[in-house]
Amino acid sequence: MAKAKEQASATIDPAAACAPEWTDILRQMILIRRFEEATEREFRKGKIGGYLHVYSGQEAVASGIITALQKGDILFTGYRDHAHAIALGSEPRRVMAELFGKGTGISKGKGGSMHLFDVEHGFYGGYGIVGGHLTLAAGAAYALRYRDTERIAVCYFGDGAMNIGSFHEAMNMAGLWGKSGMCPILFIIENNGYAMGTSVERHSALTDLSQRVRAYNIPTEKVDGQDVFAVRGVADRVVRQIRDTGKPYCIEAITYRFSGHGAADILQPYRTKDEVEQHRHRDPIGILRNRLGEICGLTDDDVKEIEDWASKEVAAAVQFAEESPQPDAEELWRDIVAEHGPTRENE
Amino acid sequence: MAKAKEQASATIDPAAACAPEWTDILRQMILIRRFEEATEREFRKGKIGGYLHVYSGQEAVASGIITALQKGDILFTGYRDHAHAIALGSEPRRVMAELFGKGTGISKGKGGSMHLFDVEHGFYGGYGIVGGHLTLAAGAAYALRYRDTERIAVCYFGDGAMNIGSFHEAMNMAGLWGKSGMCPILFIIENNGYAMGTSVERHSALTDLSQRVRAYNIPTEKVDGQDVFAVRGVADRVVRQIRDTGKPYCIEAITYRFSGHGAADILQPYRTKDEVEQHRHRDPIGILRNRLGEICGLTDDDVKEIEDWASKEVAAAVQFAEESPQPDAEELWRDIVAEHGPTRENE
Amino acid sequence: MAEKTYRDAIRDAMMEEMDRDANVLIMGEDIGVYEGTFRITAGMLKKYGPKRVIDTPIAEAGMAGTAVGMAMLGLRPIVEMMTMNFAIVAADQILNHAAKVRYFSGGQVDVPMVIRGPQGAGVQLSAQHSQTFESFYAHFPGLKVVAPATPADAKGLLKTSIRGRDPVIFLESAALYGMKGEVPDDADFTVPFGVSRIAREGSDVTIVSYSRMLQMSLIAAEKLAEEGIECEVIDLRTLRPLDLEPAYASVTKTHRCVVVQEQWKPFGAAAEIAASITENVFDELDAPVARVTGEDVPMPYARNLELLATPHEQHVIAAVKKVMYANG
Amino acid sequence: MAEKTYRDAIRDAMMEEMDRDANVLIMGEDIGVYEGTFRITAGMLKKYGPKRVIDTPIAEAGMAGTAVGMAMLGLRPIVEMMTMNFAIVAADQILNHAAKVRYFSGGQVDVPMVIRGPQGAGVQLSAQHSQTFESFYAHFPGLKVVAPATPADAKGLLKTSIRGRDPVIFLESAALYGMKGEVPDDADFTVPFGVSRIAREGSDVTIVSYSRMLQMSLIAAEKLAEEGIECEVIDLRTLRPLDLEPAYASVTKTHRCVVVQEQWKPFGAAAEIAASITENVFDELDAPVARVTGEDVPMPYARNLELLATPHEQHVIAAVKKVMYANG
Ligand SMILES: Cc1ncc(C[n+]2csc(CCOP(=O)(O)OP(=O)(O)O)c2C)c(N)n1
Ligand SMILES: Cc1ncc(C[n+]2csc(CCOP(=O)(O)OP(=O)(O)O)c2C)c(N)n1
Ligand SMILES: [Mg+2]
Ligand SMILES: [Mg+2]
Repeated sequence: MAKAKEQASATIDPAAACAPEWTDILRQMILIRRFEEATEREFRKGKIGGYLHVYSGQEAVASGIITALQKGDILFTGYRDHAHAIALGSEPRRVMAELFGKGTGISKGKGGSMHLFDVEHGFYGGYGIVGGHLTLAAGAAYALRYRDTERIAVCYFGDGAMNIGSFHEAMNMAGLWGKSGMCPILFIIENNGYAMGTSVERHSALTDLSQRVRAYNIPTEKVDGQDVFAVRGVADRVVRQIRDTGKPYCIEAITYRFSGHGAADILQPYRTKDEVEQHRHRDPIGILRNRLGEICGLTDDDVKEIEDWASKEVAAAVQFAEESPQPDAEELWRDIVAEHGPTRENE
Repeated sequence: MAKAKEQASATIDPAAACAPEWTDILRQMILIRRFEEATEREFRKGKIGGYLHVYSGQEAVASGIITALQKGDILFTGYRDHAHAIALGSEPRRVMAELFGKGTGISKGKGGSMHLFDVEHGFYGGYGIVGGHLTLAAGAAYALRYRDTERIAVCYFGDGAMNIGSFHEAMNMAGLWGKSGMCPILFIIENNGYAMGTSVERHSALTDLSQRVRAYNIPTEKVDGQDVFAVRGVADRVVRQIRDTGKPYCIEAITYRFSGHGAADILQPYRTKDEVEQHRHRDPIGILRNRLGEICGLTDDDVKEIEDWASKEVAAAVQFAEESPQPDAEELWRDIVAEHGPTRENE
Repeated sequence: MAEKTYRDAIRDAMMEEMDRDANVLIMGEDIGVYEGTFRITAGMLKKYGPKRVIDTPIAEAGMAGTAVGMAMLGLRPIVEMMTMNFAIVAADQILNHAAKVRYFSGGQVDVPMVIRGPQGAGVQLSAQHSQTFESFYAHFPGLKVVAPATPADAKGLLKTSIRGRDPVIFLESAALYGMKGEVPDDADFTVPFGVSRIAREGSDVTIVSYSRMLQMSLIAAEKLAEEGIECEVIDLRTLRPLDLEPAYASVTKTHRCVVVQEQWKPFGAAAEIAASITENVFDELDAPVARVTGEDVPMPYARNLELLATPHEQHVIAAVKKVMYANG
Repeated sequence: MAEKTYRDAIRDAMMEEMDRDANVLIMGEDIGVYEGTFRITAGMLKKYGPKRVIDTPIAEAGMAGTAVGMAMLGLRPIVEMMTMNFAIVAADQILNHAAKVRYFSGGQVDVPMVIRGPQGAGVQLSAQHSQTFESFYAHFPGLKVVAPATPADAKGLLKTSIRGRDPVIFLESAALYGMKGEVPDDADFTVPFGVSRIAREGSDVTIVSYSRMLQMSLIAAEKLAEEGIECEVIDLRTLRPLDLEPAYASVTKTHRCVVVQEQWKPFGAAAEIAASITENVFDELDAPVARVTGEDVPMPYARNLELLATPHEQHVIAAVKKVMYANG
């Protein structure tokens, strides 16, 4: 991590460290944390069904990258996708309504937790087959450049997704297309150390994951995924570079998931309580909060104000979801093929 | 190639260079060449159907490795598989009969050129889906060690096969299993510069193919695939190592295909006649023959004798194939599931 | 006999066969340390060790393909797919390799392997995690396709699968894992492939089904019995080989038939079953064979929509009345 | 009108659409420099350049998956599979992604893409290279499945596929590439999905088929006509959507029906067609719908066995006589 740390400080101008933006990022990360805590509560109450994968502990990886993007940029990720939607600007209440399976949800209640979509904010999903979305993202990046836009694509995936064939095919094609500047994409490895209950050491022959990406001629670097300053620092530089060159780049964010893999992962036989405790000392929200406290004089009251705001936001989201109607029965037959849906011009 | 060359001479004891074995290897390579020439003739005559992929120009890659194996070792490869069968000891006439679709063929005429099998000689096929056989080979290697045998598996594949997902999954699993000595397998990249009409530069983001294999924590080295001394030298060392450790190893053999990709590849718009000519100067048979001439006094008459023998062998094989009966109609219904076939004990 | 859940019956079958034959091993994602997302493999790593209980990376094609290679060399691998939805990633290894290598090798290899895992709608798993695959696999010669409806069949058919010499697609119903039933203790209890069973006798209408839909059909049959309609319910157990003789015999008696599946209707398993029954006992039929199926839509997440997308008892009841021309 | 081969009709459709819409592009293995193994794409790289005619690595999942992403962003990618057998490697990208993303996104994206390539038995291509996939894909809601039997339909249906907003599986018959037929020149000539056509009128027996088997059925029909048996031959053109109305109408006239497919019989397309016809016009049928299919075996290499494995005119003729109870 040392190397990553340096880079971080190297890339962040201390003066900028107190820009109001950082407080906004703290707000966002706290909002995401509160949101995820609420989803776990509502799942236990039976208000949320299916599979539920929360992001607690990894907030800096979403916020550090996504706040560095521009309007028009697009994002793909897996099923652990609530944070990405919120960071991109989706309304928390419509995300919560989606998890409640309500017609007011951002995917009309038809996708659920694993399939959040908000195209208007650049969120192209939300996929449940591990690694399946990487090829989609590479193709989307090609399309952005094919139309001579400045837009870029961002594709998040987990450490475990790196072992499936579609990861390999997507990476090689992105590397090839990048040679002619036709693949402006930022790949983000959310390396939280585990694929469900299988540690990186047990699922990856080569445990240095960025090293694996070099096999595709795609430049890569590691970053401390708990330090949003570090993540954002790398993102600012790399996003600019991708936009300029049309070539892919990969960031391996070393992070940790505080909750179970999914809501059903109670026992967590693959890790010790102690290990989780250790990592909680490096809570990305705590790290940012302390940094802003030390350098910029952020007070406990300021933080309290943010936390109250976040709690209210989330409570309102839950209430909205609760009170929203179920999807109309006709929705069952809509959106299967074009005829069933409203006609829409391709962008 | 320089590095590979050194290694070769480094690993081959000059004294051994004139062992009669080398003349046998020359015989084998000439036999394979004559055999492939015959298959191309018979294909044009319409005696051989389907797809036909010949090995001319790559003989040293099959002979240099396979002659280093022991009885009991097993081999998997793709559809360009005639040479491997012959080098493993399959009867040329039964291989030719298979290509003729006759009941005397090594796969009873049911597999054809792409699906040669000769389990008795350790040949486990013969597969038509690019890259599809790599996972099979990795599993077979696991099985060999699971039963505490000393046997190893060898898996050949082309440069183009490295871009498909099953390559990636097989390599990572082999790398993982190798950590506990449970995957005694030798991967051979037959890098002949092209996947059908697509050059390595155009199909692989990173053109240094061995470098790609390092992403799986599998040691790799390049060898001059036109120099059977070099190939055999590496093979002797590496095969021993795999047998001892139960860990995978990969050899990238730089070679060249003299004929078209398949019998239908007449125009070859992807390469110039001149390029092919250049490579013909490095004919693996010529290289071995000259070496034996210079160092061991092999005469033109000796070579003539070998060539006549090979031609006779191949002519006899063609005649045998020609005269063999078609498979019985009942064969259509045999070998679909076990009930339909003769009961056989698993080994 | 002992009361067992469908889940425990599957685990017992695997462990008994692993005790019996050292060539049997199991691999899958999170089946060892994690003990399985559905806990089917709980305790197995501890008992058999990592050489025989292999935690794999997320690589379904790798799992299925390495299993084919192991099987060709005489092992008897069991591959657990976390859910069968993920096995689509391994389709080439299953359909182009496992199913065909015996044939194109001219019979030089056996391929004794089992790919097993849960399929079907759960509760709000949405479109990528709620599919059923019996027709998908049963179309391919070289495979065997099993879909047990009871704990006893789950155990007996899985043991037959493991002891066999061919690739078997063993389709479990996640919704049945908790279901209890009598299971023979005999360590050599097996259920043969291609032998359908009469799950309920009746004289008015023949219902043909398998897996979870068989259980639902039995419930519907009980309700219909209260109205004086006696259904004969036939459990196919295996889709390939497919034994329809009992169905033909039953239809010869009832002259009416309903086929029940969870799959989408178009090109689903019920089409083959209905077409074969019609081909074979056309003159016995007093009404066209009716199909009860899931709705032809990707599975939605919202619970109200999901309930509309899946077949229920009332659909079976309505179909039975339809073939009796007894509707409304 | 002009005489064109099925091959040229496909190329014309693609080039006309690429001329018409800059969002249309094509990718595949060896379609550019090599000009395509079946030469469908000959000349396209030179005309449109590497940005629109993309030679890909051997990565079918990558091809299909990147196409989905391109389509979601408004391009109209055409993916050429060297043969559809290789598309099995991309099954997850097609079945779990292309077919479902519109639905689970709540209709936020269109997925205008075409996956096209040849399928079916050639001459001695053996088990991994001789398969047909219409029932495989047509089972999945969200896809459209096309199987043209003539050059005109190949062109008109492909143009409809490219102009549409959904993922289309366009199944070509390699055996028909050289077949000639009249093709309208009109650059806006298209053929709608879900509209079957009567390829031959007749009053005695209805034959339902598509793609190459439709052509074979027409030859059989001519031979039967010599014996005074007039068959009505219906070309389905698309399997999803599936338009059986003309078949129902025809059976109402002929009271006899034969369905012809190249696929393996179990769980093949003919099962759905036969089951639907029986469900809808049961009372009109004087005989059970008969199915003519390939033999239920992996395709053998040997020519004599291959000929035994595939359906031929005489099988259609025998089936027609069977449903007429005119055998032997
Ligand atoms: C192809 C496939 N196989 C298995 C699964 C089941 N599954 C869902 S998440 C997961 C673990 C993924 O781990 P990782 O990629 O590291 O992401 P993380 O959950 O840690 O964010 C698995 C095995 C799946 N969804 N898709
Ligand atoms: C999955 C798949 N895609 C495409 C093909 C068609 N195909 C057969 S051989 C080949 C080229 C393979 O090149 P390479 O791996 O370098 O082997 P080589 O032919 O050069 O020995 C292709 C594309 C196939 N058989 N399987
Ligand atoms: Mg992870
Ligand atoms: Mg090659």
